[in-house]
Amino acid sequence: MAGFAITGELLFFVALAGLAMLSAVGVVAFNNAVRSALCLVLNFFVLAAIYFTLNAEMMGITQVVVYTGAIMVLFLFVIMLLNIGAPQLLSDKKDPKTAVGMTLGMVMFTLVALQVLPGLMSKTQPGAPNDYGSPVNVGRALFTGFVIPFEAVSILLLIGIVGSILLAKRRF
Amino acid sequence: MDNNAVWLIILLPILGFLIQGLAGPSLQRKIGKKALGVLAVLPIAASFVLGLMLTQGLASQEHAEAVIVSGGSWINIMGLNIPFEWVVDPLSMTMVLIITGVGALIHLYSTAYMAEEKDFSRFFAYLNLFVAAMLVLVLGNNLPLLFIGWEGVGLCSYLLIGFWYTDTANTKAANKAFIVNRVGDWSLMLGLFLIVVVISGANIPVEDNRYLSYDAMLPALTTALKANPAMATAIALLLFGGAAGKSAQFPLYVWLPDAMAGPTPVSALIHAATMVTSGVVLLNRMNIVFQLSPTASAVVCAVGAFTALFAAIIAFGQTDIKKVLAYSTVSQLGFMFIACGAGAYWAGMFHVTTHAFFKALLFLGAGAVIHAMSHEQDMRHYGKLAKYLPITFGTMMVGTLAIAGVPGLSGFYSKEAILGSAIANSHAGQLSAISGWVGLGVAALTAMYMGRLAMLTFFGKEERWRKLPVAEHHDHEEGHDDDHGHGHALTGDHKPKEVPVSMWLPLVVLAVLSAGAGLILNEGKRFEHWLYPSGLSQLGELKHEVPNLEIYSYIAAGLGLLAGVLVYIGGLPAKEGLDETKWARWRSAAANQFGFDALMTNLFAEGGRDVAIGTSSFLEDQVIDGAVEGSASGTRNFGGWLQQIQTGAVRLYAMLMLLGGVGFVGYFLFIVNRGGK
Amino acid sequence: MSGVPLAAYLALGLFMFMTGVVGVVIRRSPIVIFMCIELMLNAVNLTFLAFARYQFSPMVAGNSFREGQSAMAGQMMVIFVMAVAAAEVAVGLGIIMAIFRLRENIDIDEMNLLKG
Amino acid sequence: MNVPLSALIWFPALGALILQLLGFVNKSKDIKSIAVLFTTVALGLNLAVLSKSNSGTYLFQAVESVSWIENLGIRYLVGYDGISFWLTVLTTLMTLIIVVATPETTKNLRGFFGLVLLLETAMLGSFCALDLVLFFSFFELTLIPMFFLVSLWGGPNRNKAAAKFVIYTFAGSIFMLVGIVALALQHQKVTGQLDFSIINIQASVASGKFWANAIQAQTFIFWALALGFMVKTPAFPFHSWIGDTYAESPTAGPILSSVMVKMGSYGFLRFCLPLFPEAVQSQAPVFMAIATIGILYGALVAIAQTDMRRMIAYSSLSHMGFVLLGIFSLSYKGMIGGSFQQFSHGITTGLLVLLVGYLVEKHGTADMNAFGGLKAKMPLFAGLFLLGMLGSVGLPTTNGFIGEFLALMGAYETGARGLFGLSPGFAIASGLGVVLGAVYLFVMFQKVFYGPVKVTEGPDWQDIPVGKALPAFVLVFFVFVGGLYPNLFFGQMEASTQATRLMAISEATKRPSWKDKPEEVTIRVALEDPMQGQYIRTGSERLISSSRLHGNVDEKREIR
Repeated sequence: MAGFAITGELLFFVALAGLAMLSAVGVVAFNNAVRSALCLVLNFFVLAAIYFTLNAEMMGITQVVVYTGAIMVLFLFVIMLLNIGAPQLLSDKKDPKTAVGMTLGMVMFTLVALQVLPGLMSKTQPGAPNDYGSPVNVGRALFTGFVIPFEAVSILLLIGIVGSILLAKRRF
Repeated sequence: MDNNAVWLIILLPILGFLIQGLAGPSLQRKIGKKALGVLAVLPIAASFVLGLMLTQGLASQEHAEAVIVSGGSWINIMGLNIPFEWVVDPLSMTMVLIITGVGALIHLYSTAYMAEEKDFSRFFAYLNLFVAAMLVLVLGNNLPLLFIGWEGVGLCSYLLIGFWYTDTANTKAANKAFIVNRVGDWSLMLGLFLIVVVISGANIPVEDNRYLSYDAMLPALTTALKANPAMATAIALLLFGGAAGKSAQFPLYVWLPDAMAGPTPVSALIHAATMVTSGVVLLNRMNIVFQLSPTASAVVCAVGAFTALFAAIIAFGQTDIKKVLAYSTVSQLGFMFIACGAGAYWAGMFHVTTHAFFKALLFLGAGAVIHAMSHEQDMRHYGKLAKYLPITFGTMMVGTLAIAGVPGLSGFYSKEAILGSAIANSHAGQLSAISGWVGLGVAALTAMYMGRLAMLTFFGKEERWRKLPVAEHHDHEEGHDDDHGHGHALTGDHKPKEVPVSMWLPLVVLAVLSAGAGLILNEGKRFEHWLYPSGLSQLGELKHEVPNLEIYSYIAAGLGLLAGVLVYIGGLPAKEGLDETKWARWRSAAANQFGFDALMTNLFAEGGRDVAIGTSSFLEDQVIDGAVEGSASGTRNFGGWLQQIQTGAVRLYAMLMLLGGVGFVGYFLFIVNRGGK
Repeated sequence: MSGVPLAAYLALGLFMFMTGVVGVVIRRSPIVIFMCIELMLNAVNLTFLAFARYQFSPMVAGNSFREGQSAMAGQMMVIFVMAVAAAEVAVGLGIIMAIFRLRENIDIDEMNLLKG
Repeated sequence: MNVPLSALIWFPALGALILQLLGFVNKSKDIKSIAVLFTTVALGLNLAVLSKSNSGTYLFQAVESVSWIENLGIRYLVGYDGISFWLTVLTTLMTLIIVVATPETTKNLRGFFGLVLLLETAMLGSFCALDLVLFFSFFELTLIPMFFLVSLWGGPNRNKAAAKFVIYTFAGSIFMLVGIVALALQHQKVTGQLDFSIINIQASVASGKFWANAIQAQTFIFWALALGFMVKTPAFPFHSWIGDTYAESPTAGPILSSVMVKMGSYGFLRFCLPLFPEAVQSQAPVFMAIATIGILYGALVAIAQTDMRRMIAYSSLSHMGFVLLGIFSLSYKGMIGGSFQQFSHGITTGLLVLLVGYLVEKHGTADMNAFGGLKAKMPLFAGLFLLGMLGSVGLPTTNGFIGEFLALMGAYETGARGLFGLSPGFAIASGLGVVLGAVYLFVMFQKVFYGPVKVTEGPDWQDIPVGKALPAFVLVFFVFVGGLYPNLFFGQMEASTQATRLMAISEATKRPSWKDKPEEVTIRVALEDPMQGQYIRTGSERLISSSRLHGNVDEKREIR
């Protein structure tokens, strides 16, 4: 446990992590879809903050813009459109699947955590340079070494746009 | 005479076939049936003339030596060479003369007999092809060439029996002939194979790999078989199996009586004079093999004698004039095989020759009678025809007396030769002598049923067809183009007319030959010396001197004829055909071949078809295809069962995925990791 | 500079991921299931970034990566995941809309067109 | 003219492509003319390639080798020898016949001819491929066009027939693929080189090193390949696809199939015999039994059929039995007879199917009970049918006789000498198949052409026009050419057949090899019989005349 000490940073992280965990549980636990969505928004914000603690500024910004700004708005929009305010529509009946699913989830968590995490506890010092997440560096990487995947993703997005328009049209 | 003329002998009939077959229908329209008929007869006659000239050349030599005319190669691979090659020797030339001579007469006869037939050219095409195939059979210098002719005549016989193909019975008879013949061919083919195996297995050099050519094969085969007599028996029996099929020996004779469904000239040419004798030709060619195997010779004798007797008895039960002659043919063929079995191959050939004359005569005469009687073949409706058909009557009587063995006519000499050598020789052991004595009895029977035939047809107390109903309107003169003559039944008011000259001329010629040929050929053993100039010297001297045999023969022929005349002089015995007399049961049994044909039909035709249908519907459809279809439907069912898991509930899928994930992770983290440590 | 162990980030990622998985299994609303999928994707993103920051390895594969690029590769993956997620959400929500229009109901248990 | 072999192989496929692209040609008559042109050119190319053939050698000729998948040792390796010589001719000839005989009224003629041409390429490729993977690719490529030909242009049960054909054949091929891979791995094990070229593998086999420590494996790999070929041939009991395929295909189907089944028997000759000598020797009795059962069983089942095409299908089983019988007799006569029978079966079956197809086209049925007395109305048709039938029953002077005769003789000879554990019983029983062959064909002929005329109404009951009968005339011509002058065919086959035979039966180091130097190529004596431990000298062996060989001829070895 060398190099492991309770520092301010750690406390800050624990606070953020707790918030993220709570909001994640909230997404699953709330019966009302709107509440779930709001929990998810909170979760995304917190994650963006955590990205900043990892010095990945660019990613943090993108997280806010793309997820909370675009995707979550889309979610809320759909919820509104479908008028899923009526709780009976989406409220879940009690179901054995709930218990089984939760148990399995916990088993899986325990399994992986016990096996993977202990070995990595000692790793507290970052390896990457501090400015690795700056927009400059990310942009340079994106347009040099990763330009082909980047372009491929742009095509994917285009297809996604076309597809969603096609799906949204009333008559085919 | 250049021996290459032998090519012409074969090619002329083929040319005739091509003319008739390809251009026949249009020629028929342009130049008419008469001219077409001449075109059909000419090639055969020309071949006959050529054959005569070659024979002349051969006979002028002191010792007639076989000349081999070689042509191109047919099958030529490493280790086996089968060329097109023809042999000109006494045996082949004798057969050539019979085939083309009798053939030409029959062709001539047919031009009139078939004059009203629409498919005139088709008939002559088949007939010419038949002659060609027969010539290949006898002239070919190797067994595969013989086999070409062998199957070729089978094919022509099939086509000619089924000539009037709209009648299902005819075509079934044709099929039967072809298929039964094929059974014999199968045996012959195996014989061929065995010959090759025996020669090559004994390391005997064969000049130029001509393993199956007589001149190269026979010496080698003799050497090989002397070392291995068991093989001689095997080869001989296989060859005899082929001969029995073609020459209608028991039990493969069943096709011949049915083959009478064809036009009568066909019966004369194919089923009496030439094709059925090819078995005897084969045995003559391959006589060395039989000489080396007394066992096989004994079998040949026994089968020949049994067939002769069996067929003679059946002949008594027949009322169809052609069927009587058909069984008589089978019976006479039995005689020829007795001769071959006894080692007197020349006697067999002698009988082939005389039989060709008188049996062709009898068939053509029967054809004339049938022609005169509106295609009625049942002797029970004949009687007292002698006065209506004087020429037919006269010539047929010559034939009848010849086959009955009346001294001075040809049949007497050839039978005499057969019986004499069979009784005197011990080559085939006791069996040959027994066969000889049986043959003597059969000779008496022959005289008797031929007497019956003559009495029923030409003599008697009444003209029995007068009892038939009178036709409401008779239009005999319109011909029978469409119905092939079957539509005009014999009626009570029928007036038989003598046949035209082109039909009675062949009868007269054949009658002269039947009467005189025996005496001339037998003079000073001329025929034997012609066929076997040096004898079968290496195989021992042949005896055929039996004391008093001539007297026995006189008695047999005389008694037989007398019995036939006495029983049937009054025409049909009152009760013939009815089953009240003590003989009726026997007669109907004989008419049915003692159930043998029915047995064979049930066993092989019906039984075979049942087996085939059973195989097809059970083994093929249920078991073999069933296994395939079953595996297909089994897969489908298994898939259907698996399908039930696919509930379509997405969350269940997710759950199962999670379960799988847990299992997977658990397996790797605990089991594999542990194991690794 | 940081006293936070790598394991802490990974633990958070794992927890969020498992929460998402459980959500997918136990919820019936397709929209919520979608949200849970987003949750899982974000957990993965977090893991990527954590490794990018801590596991600085000089070389990844082949010669096409310059030193230090493994850190960039992690971020790149995150960007691509986000792009894919955006596309996925756009299409997925479109499908949900289409289904809703068709059936007036979006209970996932009643969608069993996949039933064999 | 020097035409590369690949030009021949790929030309039909190119033609198929061009035919699809010529969109402006719409009249079915024009489409047919173009297809006839392509197939004629293909036949011409074939003859041009073969005109350079050297009949004295058993080495592959016109060999082309291009690297294909280098890492795995797979090459595009094609060439021909005496065994594939006539099969390529059969392929191009029969394809031309099919295209000429296809009526212009066929729907979607363009697609139809495209598939036929594609199939031609696949078949030619199979007969010329010398790389196992390349062979397998062509072998499987035949399935695709055939599937669509049956399933789009077939009879009422076409879908089932097409699926059965493809799945059945494919199931057999799977084993073959396993065998091919195993063979290549064995080659790697022995020489360190992964190689699918049969020339290299056989060279290793000939030296005796290849199977030195893998006799067990040899039998297994042999059977894996043999299974694939048996399904294709078809050999009893893997034949049940053939009835459905013949009965439900368009007329072109069975004709193509009658060429395609040769890929099975060809596979035995090309791959099984040279590559698995010990296994072939030990399994020969099994295959002789299979062949004999196939001959008799096929004939027996054919007797019970009422559908003419189904009957011809089972007769194919019977006739291909003779091919197998000849090949596995491992005697020279038998093998050359079997090879010849391949060719003659293609011709006679093609002829019969063509004629039955004409009846089906006019009357929509091939049920023999629906017809009767056709001879009176259609004499020319009946005559052609009779000639085809005579070829099929193996009447002497037709090509059917030569093949059956030599195959039976070879089988009898090996059996009588007791080599390879064979007995003459196989040949004797198979001979009965010749008798049964006459039964079903003649009974069918009697039902359809003889007897009273059953149906007289309609304008269709007229004779086949001479123009339509033209393909049939060509085939009849070949029936008699094969029967009267078989040497024409034997000349090309002899060297390769004998070499293949010696590859299978000689002792390890005495085997000929496809890697022999051209100047050393000799064919040893015909009756040489290594199994007996001596060379039989009969004074009759004929070496292939030395003028036809490269260089000088070895004197025949003599052990006395």
